[in-house]
Amino acid sequence: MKEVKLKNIFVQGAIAASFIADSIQKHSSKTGIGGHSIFLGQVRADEIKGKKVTAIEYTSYEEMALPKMHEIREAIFEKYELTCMHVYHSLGKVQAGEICLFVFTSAPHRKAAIEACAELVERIKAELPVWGAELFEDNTHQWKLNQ
Amino acid sequence: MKEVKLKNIFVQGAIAASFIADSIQKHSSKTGIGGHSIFLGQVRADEIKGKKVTAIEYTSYEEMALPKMHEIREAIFEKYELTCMHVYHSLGKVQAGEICLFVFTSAPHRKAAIEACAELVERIKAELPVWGAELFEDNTHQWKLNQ
Amino acid sequence: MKTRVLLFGQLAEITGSKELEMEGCADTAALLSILHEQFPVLAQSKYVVAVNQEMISGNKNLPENSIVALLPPFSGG
Amino acid sequence: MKTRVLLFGQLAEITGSKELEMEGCADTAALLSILHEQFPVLAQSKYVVAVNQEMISGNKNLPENSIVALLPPFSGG
Repeated sequence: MKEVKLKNIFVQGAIAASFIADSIQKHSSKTGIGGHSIFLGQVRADEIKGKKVTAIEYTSYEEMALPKMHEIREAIFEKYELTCMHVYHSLGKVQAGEICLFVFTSAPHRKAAIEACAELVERIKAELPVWGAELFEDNTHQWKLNQ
Repeated sequence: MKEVKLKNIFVQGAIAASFIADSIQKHSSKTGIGGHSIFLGQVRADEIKGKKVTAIEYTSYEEMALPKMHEIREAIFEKYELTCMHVYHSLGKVQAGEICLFVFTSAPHRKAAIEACAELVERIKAELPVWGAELFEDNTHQWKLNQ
Repeated sequence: MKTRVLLFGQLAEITGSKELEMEGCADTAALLSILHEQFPVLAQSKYVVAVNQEMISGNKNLPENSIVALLPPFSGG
Repeated sequence: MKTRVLLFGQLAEITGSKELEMEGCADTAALLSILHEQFPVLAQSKYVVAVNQEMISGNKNLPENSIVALLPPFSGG
């Protein structure tokens, strides 16, 4: 059993734009920061075989996802000169057009912030045990596949 | 004389977090978007020869900057499959800790959004006739140099 | 010897349950073979296996009270 | 023949003015040579030249009412 206090990245439902704004605003006191890079995942209303995706319902194996996120976080902090890093992922239902992933990196110089954010997004998608069910208008669903 | 209607990217003073939130929120109706990439430039309180930067004052040759930005915008739209692209740059005084640049790209898939945003930031810094004077506590200043 | 089995995403739909309790499985190979027999569609599904929150490859002994998780391809973000 | 000269950033500080009006300069070389003589620090400064909002390299003829801009290294963002 690890005794590390794991940061929770999961939030119930969509991530609000106002939450993102608050998160940005909080960094104004960190005057060593020169650049922020933000990635936002938004639920697409894809049309699949004539049926429209209305929402994605996310589930996770949190007991594995949080230690894995901790490991990714440490590796990214090791690799890039960052001031801070924040990750939020939705669980439960997120409607088309709403935000389901918020990745936020800040650094003295833009290059570190931009590269760290891009790498975080790839690792989150590839390595976190999270699953999205694409819900259709007719109450059927299919399991999302990441590209 | 070009008859193209040029979009103004310049805003007076700092870019507010609430403005960024509104900009994000407006995209919730564009349900073809799967990913947003955002870069924010923030004024650093660098210490230079014992003096602290308190703000940057930006000026631009707008009559050249806006056509150049238009050209960059067209090139980026040509190169990446984007849904939309927004750029805002401060003019005048921006205090340390405040946001002076907001670059926002959205696309069906994350790769295009992320790469377009990163390229936009580089081109904006390298090609737009904009100058930043770093203001110190004692009312002296020096001209910023981009890395 | 008891083992808790957790099933996620489409795998939980195949078995009709997010959690199963199994008895007398000494290793993951034994456990999976029983599950595949019981749920043939599971045998054709793509998944990775974690024992006590650690991803494994190949066969792995299962101590008493292990938690085995069957994880279909991730699709977060 | 009149030419408007625009100066930005540190160059405006060197000349003490953001805008100058010059007379009788047939081309950019003639114009810059006069400016360099008047403001020796300008001759040692790094800048690029734009004529009527188009960046130029080398010498360029100046039609009546041209706008010549002297642009020090950009530092936006």
